[in-house]
Amino acid sequence: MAKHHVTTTINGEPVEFLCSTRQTLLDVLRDELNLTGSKEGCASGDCGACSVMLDGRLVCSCLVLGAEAEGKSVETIEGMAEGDRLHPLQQNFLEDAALQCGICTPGFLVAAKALLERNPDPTETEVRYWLAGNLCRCTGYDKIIRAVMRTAAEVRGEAS
Amino acid sequence: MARILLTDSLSKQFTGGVADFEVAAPSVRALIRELEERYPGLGAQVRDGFISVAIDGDIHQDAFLEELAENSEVAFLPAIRGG
Amino acid sequence: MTGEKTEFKWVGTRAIRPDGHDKVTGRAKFGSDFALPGMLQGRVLRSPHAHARIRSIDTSAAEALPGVKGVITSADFADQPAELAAAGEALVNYRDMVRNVMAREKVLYDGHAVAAVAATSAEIAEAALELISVDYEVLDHVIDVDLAMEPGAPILDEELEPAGMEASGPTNIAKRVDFDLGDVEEGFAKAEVVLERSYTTAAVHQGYIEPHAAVASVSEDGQAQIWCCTQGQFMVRAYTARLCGMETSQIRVTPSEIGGGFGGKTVVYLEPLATALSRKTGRPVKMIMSREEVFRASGPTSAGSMTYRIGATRNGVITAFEGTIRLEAGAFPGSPVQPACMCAVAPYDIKNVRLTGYDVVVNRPKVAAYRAPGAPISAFGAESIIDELAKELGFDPLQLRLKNAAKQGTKAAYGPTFRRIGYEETVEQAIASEHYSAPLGPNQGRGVASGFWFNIGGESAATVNINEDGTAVVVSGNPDIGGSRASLALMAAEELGIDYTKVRPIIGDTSSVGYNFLTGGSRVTFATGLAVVEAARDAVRQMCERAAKIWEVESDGVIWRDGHAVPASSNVGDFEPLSLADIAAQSPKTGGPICGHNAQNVQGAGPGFATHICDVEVDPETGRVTILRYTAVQDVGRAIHPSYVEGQIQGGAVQGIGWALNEEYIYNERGQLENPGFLDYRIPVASDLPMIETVVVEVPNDRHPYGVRGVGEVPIVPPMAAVANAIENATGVRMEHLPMSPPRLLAALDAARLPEAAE
Amino acid sequence: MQSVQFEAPGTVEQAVALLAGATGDARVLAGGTDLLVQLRSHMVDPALVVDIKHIEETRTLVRNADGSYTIGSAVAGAEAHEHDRFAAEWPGVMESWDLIGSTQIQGRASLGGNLCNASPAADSVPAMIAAGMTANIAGPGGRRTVPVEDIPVAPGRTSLANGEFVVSFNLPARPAGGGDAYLRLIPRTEMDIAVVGCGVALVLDAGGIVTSARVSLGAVAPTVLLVEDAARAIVGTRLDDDALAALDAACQAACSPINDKRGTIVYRTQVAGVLARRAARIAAERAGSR
Repeated sequence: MAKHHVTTTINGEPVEFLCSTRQTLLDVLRDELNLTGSKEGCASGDCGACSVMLDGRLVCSCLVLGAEAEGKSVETIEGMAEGDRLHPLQQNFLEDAALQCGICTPGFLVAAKALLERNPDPTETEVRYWLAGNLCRCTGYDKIIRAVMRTAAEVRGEAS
Repeated sequence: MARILLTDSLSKQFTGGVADFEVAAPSVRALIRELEERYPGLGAQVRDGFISVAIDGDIHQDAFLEELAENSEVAFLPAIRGG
Repeated sequence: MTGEKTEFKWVGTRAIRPDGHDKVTGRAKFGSDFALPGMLQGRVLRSPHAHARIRSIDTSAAEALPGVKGVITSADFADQPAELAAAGEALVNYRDMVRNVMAREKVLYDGHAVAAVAATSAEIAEAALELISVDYEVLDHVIDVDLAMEPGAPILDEELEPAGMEASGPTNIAKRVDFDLGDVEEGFAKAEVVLERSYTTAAVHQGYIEPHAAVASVSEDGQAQIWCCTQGQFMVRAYTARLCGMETSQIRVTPSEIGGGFGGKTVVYLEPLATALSRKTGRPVKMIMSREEVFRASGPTSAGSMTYRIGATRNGVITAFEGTIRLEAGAFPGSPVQPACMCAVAPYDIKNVRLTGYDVVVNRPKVAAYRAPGAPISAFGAESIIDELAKELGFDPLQLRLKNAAKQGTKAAYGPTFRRIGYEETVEQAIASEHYSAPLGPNQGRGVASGFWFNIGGESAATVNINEDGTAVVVSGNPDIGGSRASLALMAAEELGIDYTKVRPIIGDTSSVGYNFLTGGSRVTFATGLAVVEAARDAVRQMCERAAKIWEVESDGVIWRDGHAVPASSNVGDFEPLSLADIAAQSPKTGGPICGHNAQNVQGAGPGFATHICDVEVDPETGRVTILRYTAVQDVGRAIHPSYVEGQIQGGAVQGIGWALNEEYIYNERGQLENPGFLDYRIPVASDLPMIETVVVEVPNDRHPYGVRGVGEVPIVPPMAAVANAIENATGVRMEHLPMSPPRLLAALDAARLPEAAE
Repeated sequence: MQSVQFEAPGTVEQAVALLAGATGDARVLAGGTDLLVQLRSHMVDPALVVDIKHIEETRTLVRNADGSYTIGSAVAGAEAHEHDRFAAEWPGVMESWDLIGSTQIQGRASLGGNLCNASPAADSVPAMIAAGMTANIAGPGGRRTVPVEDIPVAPGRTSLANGEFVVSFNLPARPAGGGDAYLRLIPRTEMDIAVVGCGVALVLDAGGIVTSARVSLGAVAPTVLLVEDAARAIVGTRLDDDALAALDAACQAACSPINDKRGTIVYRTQVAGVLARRAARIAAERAGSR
């Protein structure tokens, strides 16, 4: 059957693409738009490596059809830094060694950014539960949680 | 004389159960020749099999060219790799 | 070698990793991120049966589907003789390997590859798989190691000849190994307390977040390029060349960024298939495993079953240890049973030890290396029985370990005599920690356990190229799985005396750097690091020679200090120091490019030891366990990049916690894997855990210029017993089987509460 | 595997017409957190997918004048959280919804989807049943309203007729002295399917006596259960130890679970009683705190 013609905004830019019904937003981002920063770890919403913002809400892009993105705004890891300036979370992930292999990192960053935009002063428990849908097998999460907490404190203007 | 330690599996296969003995050899290469002489097959196994050699406690990936001190302890172990 | 320097400018700092920006912006290219023009998508048809004979395969309908460009089966791979090669921990046999990448006479596990398709889209390739018809004769299967050893068990390979033992007929036992130290009978005769226990552990998966992926492109002249996520590009090249009947020089393998491996990417699955499909279709072929395929068809580690006996005097001297360890190899021989035996009680000075191991084939995926292969399994039992012994003797469990600790001069159960090791230090630091004496609440308990891993060196090659502007490129050959580029660059910067940011570490493809053994065995910072240090020193030697030429003095009149060539003494002359940049700028006049190089088979990896402390709380009504607090103490030799050292320790500990509590392969009665996904294969999530406290002990390895020991594997060895010991401390119930999931623990708690009901 | 038609109608009538007119399997897409997994793993092979999120009625959560709620079937948990009173008035329903998957899933997963996926382990369903929720169904024959517990009939199967779908839910006004709670047992802290789930809603009088109760259990039978014996065990009591023991026993007696990868018969049965006791206590605390 004919493909769907979908008009969206991705990382602030107007984007049009064609997709079949079966293609997920993740498939579209990676295979059609060459935005490979969002990763496929499971294709079932269990690992969070494909996390993106869809109309301001954190979702797994593997659980959204490409066709559903019609008229919506999508933000991916590729839109997180502003020009050559990293987002504070990105900077602190680097400084705090909050990544080892790095495959889960884009998903964690997108999810953590969504958290801090809603809750600028999360407790450790809140950070851990918010990020429970993002699997990391390398770090044991310790340095990721610390980097998010430190960023929150910095953004609030508290000395870390 | 270097003190040679074999695993149980190697000693069963090649030395009739002798697992701890002494050999005069200035290097592992010479030791292998000596072992082959004394226990046919053992030298070849140590040279070509998947064997790690521990000389005075240090595990070598391949010790063929290593020199041996007068009282070196040489243990032959299954090859160690890892994840 | 150590002690040359104890003050460092770069080593020991927490520099930002060179590949970091690409990884926080999504720019880094991982296995499945690579694409080529005209690329086809490949998919694999996998067996739904645990054990079946393949009568025939008909691919004609699939081949006829529009968009399908090629189909391969085992007929596309020449058979291989039985010949051993090293792959991670396991020794692989090419006869087995060719059968594992594509089943021949039989399928041996649920998920075993039987055919593969390349098509113009993934949807077409998946549709084509449904059109391949395989005629199977389903056979009885066996999944469990103990059942597989019983007489009358279904036999996987009628021709299997067990090594190290006599067999009276067909068997699933591939090998028996024995390790003996002293005289165990005499040791038990001296013992005043003897305990005997049995333990089992479930098969668990490495659980890397990135599924396997490969792109292969074979040109008409037979040259192949492969891009893939792997722990060893040279391993991929060697195995693919062998299985596809190509010469090594014809294949160029470029490793992508790798999204975790933990040993699971030390073998090939997709690469030979993609290469064969590309050769057949004349187009590049990309293949990616789904998460389900990762679980069903890529290497977990063994399930294990063990029986131990331990004897000790009342004053706490362990006099004897005896054990039998049975490990599942999966469909083909090669479980890590040897290191399991060798590591079981390696932290202890026990004069009389006897360990027997069995390598057993079962209808599961062939095991692959997983972080300290074998050691976590055997240590779970050993560290549990030692805990029971401490209780029996009335000893503090760490004091009992300290009393029996292996140290310099101890003869290890696996043969050699230890040089300087740091085990005692880890126990002492654990005892001294605030954690160890912190109060506990109701239903809470504390457990400790220790662990050991050998660490390895191995073949390593590196080049340090000095650039004309005074910067340097370090080329080495190990995929960076957890920050190794940072540690290599730190050591190179230290040697060259230039800023860390002026050193750019690159991982070469198989055609641009000398051979490197794969990333595994905790070897990269140690062994490849040593090659990088030596290559940097080679570059420094060359730069001193260049300075000598510039100054018109003898080359031994120049030494290197803080990034500058300086006269060795005032006798040489009075010259202004020449910076690395000065020398580099003049290199065309003084002899051309400056390229330091080193290649060696690195020896002398220092053994690693760790001691962990774990606090748990047990819900007595549901059997759920919460990890309250966790401390890992480890001797790392020297931490080149402390953050990544801590990260390795934390990550290893958490993988062990998952292994302890919930991870397991669950099979149905037909031998099919029931939980091939992250939903029901339950790796720990962020909310399951506390912070993982680390105590880094530094007892330098004198075989490395900076004292490095391997770090990555030891931390997965202690956690399972630490958790089990903590549960026992909280509840009085001893868990002898992994995982200690809520249903299992509640059943054990109930049995203890109502002993009559359990009978 | 066939090609799939995708439609995103703007009205209930259009959706019904599409669903009723489909040749072959037609699937309703709300949050998609189950459907997309089933599509990807080839568990379903529909000819038509109807995205109902462009229908206003499925997307709104309103508190009516009488204190009751009308909840669109495609409203996501994260959206419900943003309502100023809903989570405070029906904490059990909200927490059951919150437990469906991760933050990412929360941005998508809907009550309608969780119910109509018809999993016996669906987290929100025991809480919805305990709260006495009903579903507003639209279909070719018009509209009807049925209790939530009447919709799932077997694992993966509902009582919805061809062309029907759930448009919205009715949640009664929280009674004076009412409280609800949902608890589930999972091996980890997040990201698992319930091994057992239990929803309790009850009303206390001024003297702390339970005057009415509804108890519902998930993952212990082919469908989520409304356990009337369990409610009877605590009505008229102050939730003393004897009443809780009777509640525990009634819940255990109602269980007919299976052994599977997530739990055993013995474990599920035993834990159903434990969770019922704990959920009842929490519901009573919430009722008493008003």
